[in-house]
Amino acid sequence: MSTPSAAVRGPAAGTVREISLAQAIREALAEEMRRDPRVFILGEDVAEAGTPFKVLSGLVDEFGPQRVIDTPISEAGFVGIAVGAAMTGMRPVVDIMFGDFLTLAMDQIVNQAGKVHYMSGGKLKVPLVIRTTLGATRRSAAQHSQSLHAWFAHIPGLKVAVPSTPYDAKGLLKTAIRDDNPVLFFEDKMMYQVKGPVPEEEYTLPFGVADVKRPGRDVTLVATSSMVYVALEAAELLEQEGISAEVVDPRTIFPLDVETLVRSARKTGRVVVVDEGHRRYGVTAELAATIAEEAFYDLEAPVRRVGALDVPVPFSPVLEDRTVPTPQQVASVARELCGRN
Amino acid sequence: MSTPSAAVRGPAAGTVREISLAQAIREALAEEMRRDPRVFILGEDVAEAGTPFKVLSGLVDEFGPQRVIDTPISEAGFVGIAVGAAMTGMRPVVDIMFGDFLTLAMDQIVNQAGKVHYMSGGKLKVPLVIRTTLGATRRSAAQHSQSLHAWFAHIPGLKVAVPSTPYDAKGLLKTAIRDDNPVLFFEDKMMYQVKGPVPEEEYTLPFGVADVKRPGRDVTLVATSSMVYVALEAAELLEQEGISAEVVDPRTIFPLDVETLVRSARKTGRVVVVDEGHRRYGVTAELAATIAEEAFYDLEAPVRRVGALDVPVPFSPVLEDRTVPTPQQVASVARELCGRN
Amino acid sequence: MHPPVAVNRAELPEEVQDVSAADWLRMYRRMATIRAFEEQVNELYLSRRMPGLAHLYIGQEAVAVGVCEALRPEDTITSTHRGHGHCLAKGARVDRMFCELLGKAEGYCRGKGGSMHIADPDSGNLGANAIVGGSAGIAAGAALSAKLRGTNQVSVCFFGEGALGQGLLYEVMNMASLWKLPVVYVCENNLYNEYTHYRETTAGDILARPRAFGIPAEEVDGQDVRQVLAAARRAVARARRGEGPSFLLCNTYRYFGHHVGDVDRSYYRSREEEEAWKAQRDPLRLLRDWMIAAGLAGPEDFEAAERAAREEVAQGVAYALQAPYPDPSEVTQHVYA
Amino acid sequence: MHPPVAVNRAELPEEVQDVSAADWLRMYRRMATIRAFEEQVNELYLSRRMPGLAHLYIGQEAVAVGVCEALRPEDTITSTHRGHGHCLAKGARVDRMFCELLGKAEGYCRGKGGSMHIADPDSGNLGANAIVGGSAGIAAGAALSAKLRGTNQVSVCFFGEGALGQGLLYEVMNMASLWKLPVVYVCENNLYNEYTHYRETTAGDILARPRAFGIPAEEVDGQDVRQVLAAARRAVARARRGEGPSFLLCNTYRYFGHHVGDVDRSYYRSREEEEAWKAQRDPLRLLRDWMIAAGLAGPEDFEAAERAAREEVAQGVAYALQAPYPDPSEVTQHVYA
Ligand SMILES: Cc1ncc(C[n+]2csc(CCOP(=O)(O)OP(=O)(O)O)c2C)c(N)n1
Ligand SMILES: Cc1ncc(C[n+]2csc(CCOP(=O)(O)OP(=O)(O)O)c2C)c(N)n1
Ligand SMILES: [Mg+2]
Ligand SMILES: [Mg+2]
Repeated sequence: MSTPSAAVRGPAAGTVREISLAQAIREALAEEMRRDPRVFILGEDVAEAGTPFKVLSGLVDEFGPQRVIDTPISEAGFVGIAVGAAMTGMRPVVDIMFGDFLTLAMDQIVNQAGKVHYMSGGKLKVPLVIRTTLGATRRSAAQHSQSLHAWFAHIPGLKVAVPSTPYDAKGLLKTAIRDDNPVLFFEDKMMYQVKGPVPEEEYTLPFGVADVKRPGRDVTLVATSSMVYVALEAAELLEQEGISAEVVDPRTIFPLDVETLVRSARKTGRVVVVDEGHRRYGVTAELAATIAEEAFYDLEAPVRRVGALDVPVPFSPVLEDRTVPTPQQVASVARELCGRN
Repeated sequence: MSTPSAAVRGPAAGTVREISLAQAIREALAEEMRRDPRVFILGEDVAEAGTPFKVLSGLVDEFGPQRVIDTPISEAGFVGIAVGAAMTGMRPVVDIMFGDFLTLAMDQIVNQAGKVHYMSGGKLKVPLVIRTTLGATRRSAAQHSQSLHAWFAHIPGLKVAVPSTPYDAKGLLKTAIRDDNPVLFFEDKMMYQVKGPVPEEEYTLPFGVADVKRPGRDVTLVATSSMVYVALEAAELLEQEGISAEVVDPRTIFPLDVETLVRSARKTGRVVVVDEGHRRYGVTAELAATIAEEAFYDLEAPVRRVGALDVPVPFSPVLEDRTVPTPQQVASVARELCGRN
Repeated sequence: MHPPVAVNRAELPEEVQDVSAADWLRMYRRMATIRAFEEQVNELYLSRRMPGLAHLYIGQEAVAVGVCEALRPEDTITSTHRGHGHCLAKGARVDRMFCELLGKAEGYCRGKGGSMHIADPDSGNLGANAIVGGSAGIAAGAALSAKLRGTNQVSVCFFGEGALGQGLLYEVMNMASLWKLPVVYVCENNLYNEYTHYRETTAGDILARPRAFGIPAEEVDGQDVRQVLAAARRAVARARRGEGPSFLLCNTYRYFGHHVGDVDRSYYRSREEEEAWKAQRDPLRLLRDWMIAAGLAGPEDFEAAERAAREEVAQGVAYALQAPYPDPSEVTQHVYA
Repeated sequence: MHPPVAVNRAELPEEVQDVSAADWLRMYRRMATIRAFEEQVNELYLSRRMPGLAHLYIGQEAVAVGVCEALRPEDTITSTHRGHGHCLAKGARVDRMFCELLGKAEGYCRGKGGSMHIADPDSGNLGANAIVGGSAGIAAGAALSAKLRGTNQVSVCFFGEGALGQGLLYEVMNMASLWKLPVVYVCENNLYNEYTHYRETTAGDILARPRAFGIPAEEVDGQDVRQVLAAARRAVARARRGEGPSFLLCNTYRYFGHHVGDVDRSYYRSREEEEAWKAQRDPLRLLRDWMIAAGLAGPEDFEAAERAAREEVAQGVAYALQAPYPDPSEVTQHVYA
C-alpha cells in the first residue's frame, strides 16, 4: 500500500521521523507502559514472538513477561480476565490477532466490558483496550479477513477507533489506553508497513475528532482506516479531471464527529462514504444515514456508499480483489455524483 | 401489547383462527417436523420445559426427546453441533433463549454457518434456523433485553427474519426451515401472547417481501418486529390529526425488500424508520441510508430514525421505559416531518 | 446420605476449631437474613410490587455465608443470577439491596442493574452476572490484578453447576492454573440447570474437570456451614500463599423455583425431594441443632437472631418501597466513565 | 524416549495384525504423497507462485494416514489450518488440492477456500477450519446427524493441541459424551501453538481433560502409523458400536515452521530438537525400517512409492499452475444456497 504522504497530514512541528504504523503502535504501547505501571499486554504470542505481525517485537524485553503475557488460544477467556483486571485497577491492552476472532469473545466484550459501568450505576469501570485487525487482500480467506468494527460501534458502552496513519494510530492508541472505557482499536493488517511522519515528542489525539486528510470543494469522500488511502488515490484521479475531492477521516467511528462530516457535506453537497466492512448494515450505513439526515437540505445528490462486497472474503486473488473498494471504484462513484459520467 | 387487529392484515380467506404468536411458532415447528423427519430442535430446556417462554410446550410429547433435545448451557457448543448436523443432511432448529446469548456463539454462526457454503465453493450447505428473542421492557436488564439482529444482517451468508404478527411468524418460520441457508429468526419476547388471525390451511411466506401493514399517503413508517405495533399506534394518533401514515413491515431485514420500501417513500415523500435495536450503527441506519439514496429525488424531508436509546438496557422501569420507541415518539417525529409542529 | 451432625468441637474440621460461638451465631444470623430477605423478595413478586423476576437463594445460604466468612473485606467475589445471598454474605446492606430490586435510586446500581446485576465494590462484590458462567473470567482477572498489584487479595467466583456447560470456565481455569492465580471457584450444585437435572447436562465426574487443569478440587456439604467454611479456608489460604486456584463443589439445593414465577415444578422435580431437603438438610437448622447440642447457644439465641433478621428485612423493604426512583434523565448517565 | 521399532508381526498391536504388507505400503505411499505435496507447497511459496500462506503437515503424516485408514469412505472428518495431510489422507486428489491452493476454478472450493478451507464432501471431508478449535462442534454435529439418520457413520475431529485452549471443545465433548455420539477427537500434539510451547499454555494433564467428561482417552505415538491405526481402530470401533466418543492424543512434531513464512525459529525452538525428531522419529522412516526388517518389503518398494508420489505431485502442480482462475463473476456466487 502506498502512502500519498504529501496528502496525509502529519503533525505540525517539532522533531519528526517517518515511522511505520507498526512502529507507531509499538511506541504508543511502550510509552504508556513506562508512564503507567497498570498498563499490561495480554494475548496469543505477544511476548517473544511479538505477534505474527511483529507489531509488539521487543516489548517483552523491556517490560518482562509479567507485563507482556502470552496466553493460551482462549480469546473469550483472556478477554474475560482482562475485564476483571480492568475492573480492579489494572489497564490491560488485549491483542486479538485477527478481528475475525472477536467472534469468540463477544459476550465478554459486549455483555460484560461494555455494560459493567452502566449496570453498576457508574461504580465499576473497565479501562480496557482491545487491539485487533481488520482488512482483506492478504489472501487469508473468509475467516481471517473480516472488518467487523461496525458491530462494536452498535453497542453503547464501547468506543471504536479506526486509525489510518502512523500519526493517528499512535495518538489515538495512547488516548485509548488512558480512556476509562473499553475501546476496540482496529488496525488494518495491510497497513502495518505504511510509513508516515510522527513527532518524537509525546502527544495524544482526542477521540471523536475527524481529520480532513485532504481539503476539497466538489465532493466529500468520507473514509475509514486503510480506505483513507483508497479515497486519497481516488481524489488524485478526480483532480486530474478537475474534480476537487475532500477526504474526511472520522478516525473514531464512536464517538463520531458528526459535525465535521456534516460540515464537509454541506460544503460540497456530494458525499461518498467508504469503509472496508461489508456494505450491508455496516459502517457506511450509519455515516450515510447521518449525513443524509443532517445535511439533507444541502445535498445535491444522494449520499453514496462503497463498502466491501457483501460476500465472505474469498481466497483466490482474482476474486478477493473484487471485494475491496478501489480508488477507481470510488472515483467513478464520485464522478457520477458530480454528473460527470 | 395490544394488537390493533383491524389494521394488521391477516390472511385472505379459508378457515381462520385467532392464535397467539407463540402458538403460531409452535404450529410452524410441529407442521415442519411432521413433514420432514430431518427437522429437529436443539436448545436449553426445550423439551419438558418447552422453554421458559413455553413456546415449545408439547412438542416433545409428539416428537420425542430424539427430536426435541435438551442441551447443557453451551450456546457455542450446540450451535456448532447444529452446524455440523445441518452440513450432513439434517435441518436443525436451534433455540437461543435470549438474543443476548448469541454473543456466545458468534464464531459458530458467523465464521462457520455463514461461510461454509461460500468457502466450500457451493458444495456444503447449512440449512439451520436459529430461533431467538429480542426486545426490552421485560425488566430483565442489560444482559437479557438486547435486540442484536443488525449484527447478523451485516454478515453475508446469513438471513434474518423479524416477524411481527402470528400470521407472518408462522409463514416465515416455515420458509426459514425449508431454506437451505442459516436463518436467524428473531421473536420479540413481549409479543408471544399477541394474537392474530392465522389460517388452518398450510401456507408459507417468502423472504424479502415487505408487507404494507397499513396503507397511507402522507408519511411512511417503516417498522420491524414489535415496532410494527408502535408504528400502527402512531398511525392512529396521526390519523386523528389528519395525517395519513403508511406502515411498512420489511418482515425480513435480509433479504430486504428495497423496492416496496422505496415505492412507499416515493409515494409519501417522508419516512420514519423504527426498530428496537440500538439506533447507532443499527437496522435503522441501513434502512434509512437505502431509502435516502434510492428515493432521494422524491423525498420532501430527511429520513428520520427512531431506535432504542443508545444505552445498555437499564432495569428500573422508570429508566427502561425511556429506552424503547413509543407511539408518541414516532408520531411526533412523523408530525415534524409533515411540518405540523 | 450425609452423616449426622457433629456434636462437639473435636469433630469440627481443623480449620474451624478456633471459630467462637459468637462467630457461629453471627453466621447463623447472616443466613437468617438471607432467608428472610429472599422470602420478602418472593412476597414482593407475588404481590406484584417488584418489577421483573428474581432467583431465590433460599436453601443455599450456607455456601455464600461459609465462603465469605473465609474472606477479608478487600477480597473480591463475583456472583450469578441467583446472587442475593452472595451479596449479603459479602457485606451488602439489606435496604440498598431492596432499593436495587425495586429499581430505586438508592439501589447499589441506582436501579440500573436490578436483581441480576448487584455490584458493590465497597464490600468487594464485583457484580452478579446474568450470563451463566459469565464471570469466570472476571474473577480470574481480579485475581491476576491482585497478583500484579501485589495486594494479596483473593478472588472468589460463585457459579451454579449449570455454568459447567460453558467453555469459558475451562479456558479460564487453564490460565488460572498456569499462572497460579489466587482465585477460588465455588460451584454450587443445586441439582438443576433451570428445569433440567444436572445429570442430563453434565457428563463424567465434575471434580475431575478442575483437576484435569491441575486445580485441586474437593466436594463439600454445602448445607453445613462448618464444612463450607473449613473448605473455603483451605482454598483461600492456598490462594493467599500464592499456590494458585482451587475448586469447591458445594452440594446444595434451592427450595423454591428457578425464579419466583416457577411455581409448578412437578414436571421436573418431586415434592418429596423438596421436602426431604428442607426437613433433613436445612443449613440453618443444621447449624442450630449442632450449636444447641454442643452447648454453644440456646434456642433463645436463634430466635433472637431470626427476629433481628426479620426486623432488618422489614425495615429495609419498607425503606425501599418508599424510596424515590432515579430521575428519568439518569437513563443516559453512566454509559461511559 | 520411545522404544525401538517393532521387528515382527507378533509385536504389532492386536488391532492391526491383519493389515497386509500391501496395505502398509499403501499407507507409506500416502504419507510420501503428503510429504511431497507439502514440499511442493513450500516451494510454491518460496518461489512466490502461491498466494497467501500455508501450514505444512510434514512430520505429522502418520497421524492423518493412520486415522483415515481406520475410516470408511462415508465416514467424515473435520480438519484444521494445517489440513492438507488430512484432506489427502481422506482421499482428496493432489491436482485439485493444488488448484485450490492456487485459487483456481478447479480447486475443491473453486478457489474460494484456499489452503485453510479445503472441503471435499465426496471423500467425507467436511472442511478444514481456520478458527483454532472451530470444528469441534461441527464434527460432533456430523456424529449426531449420523446417529439420527441411523447411518452408522463415524466422525473424526482433527485438531492441534492449541485447540485445547478453546472452551468450545469442552462444551462439545460434554455433549458428545452425554449423547454417546460416534465422534473421535484426534489431538495432534506437535508441541507448539504457533510460536509458544504447549507447556506454557496447557495446565494439568491433557488426557485427564476428556476423561473428566467421561470420554476414554489414550496417548499414541503419532510418528508410528501402526500405533495410530491401532488406536484409531479401537476408537472407531467403539463409536461404531454406539458406545460414544473417544479421544486420541497423538504425540508428533512439525518439521517446518508454523507456516511457510516462519523460517527463523530459533527464538522458540532449537535446531537440535528439530534434528532429533527428523533423525529419530520420522514417520516414513519408522514404517520403512520396520517393514524391511520384518521382511515385508524391500528398499525398492519404498523408492518406487516415493517416486510415484513425487510424480503425482509434479503432475498435479503442473496441472494446477496452468489451470484457469475462476471467472471474476464467481465472486458473488455461492453466498447463498
Ligand atoms: C449464557 C446463558 N445461557 C442461558 C441462560 C438462561 N439461564 C439462566 S439461569 C439458567 C440455569 C442456570 O443453572 P445453574 O448454573 O445451575 O444455576 P442455578 O439457577 O441452579 O443457581 C439458565 C439456563 C443464561 N442466563 N445465560
Ligand atoms: C481462534 C483462533 N485464535 C487464534 C488463531 C491464530 N492461530 C492460527 S494457528 C495457531 C496455533 C495453533 O496451534 P495448534 O492448535 O497446536 O495447531 P498447529 O499449528 O500446531 O498444528 C494460532 C494461534 C486462530 N486461527 N484461531
Ligand atoms: Mg443449578
Ligand atoms: Mg500445535
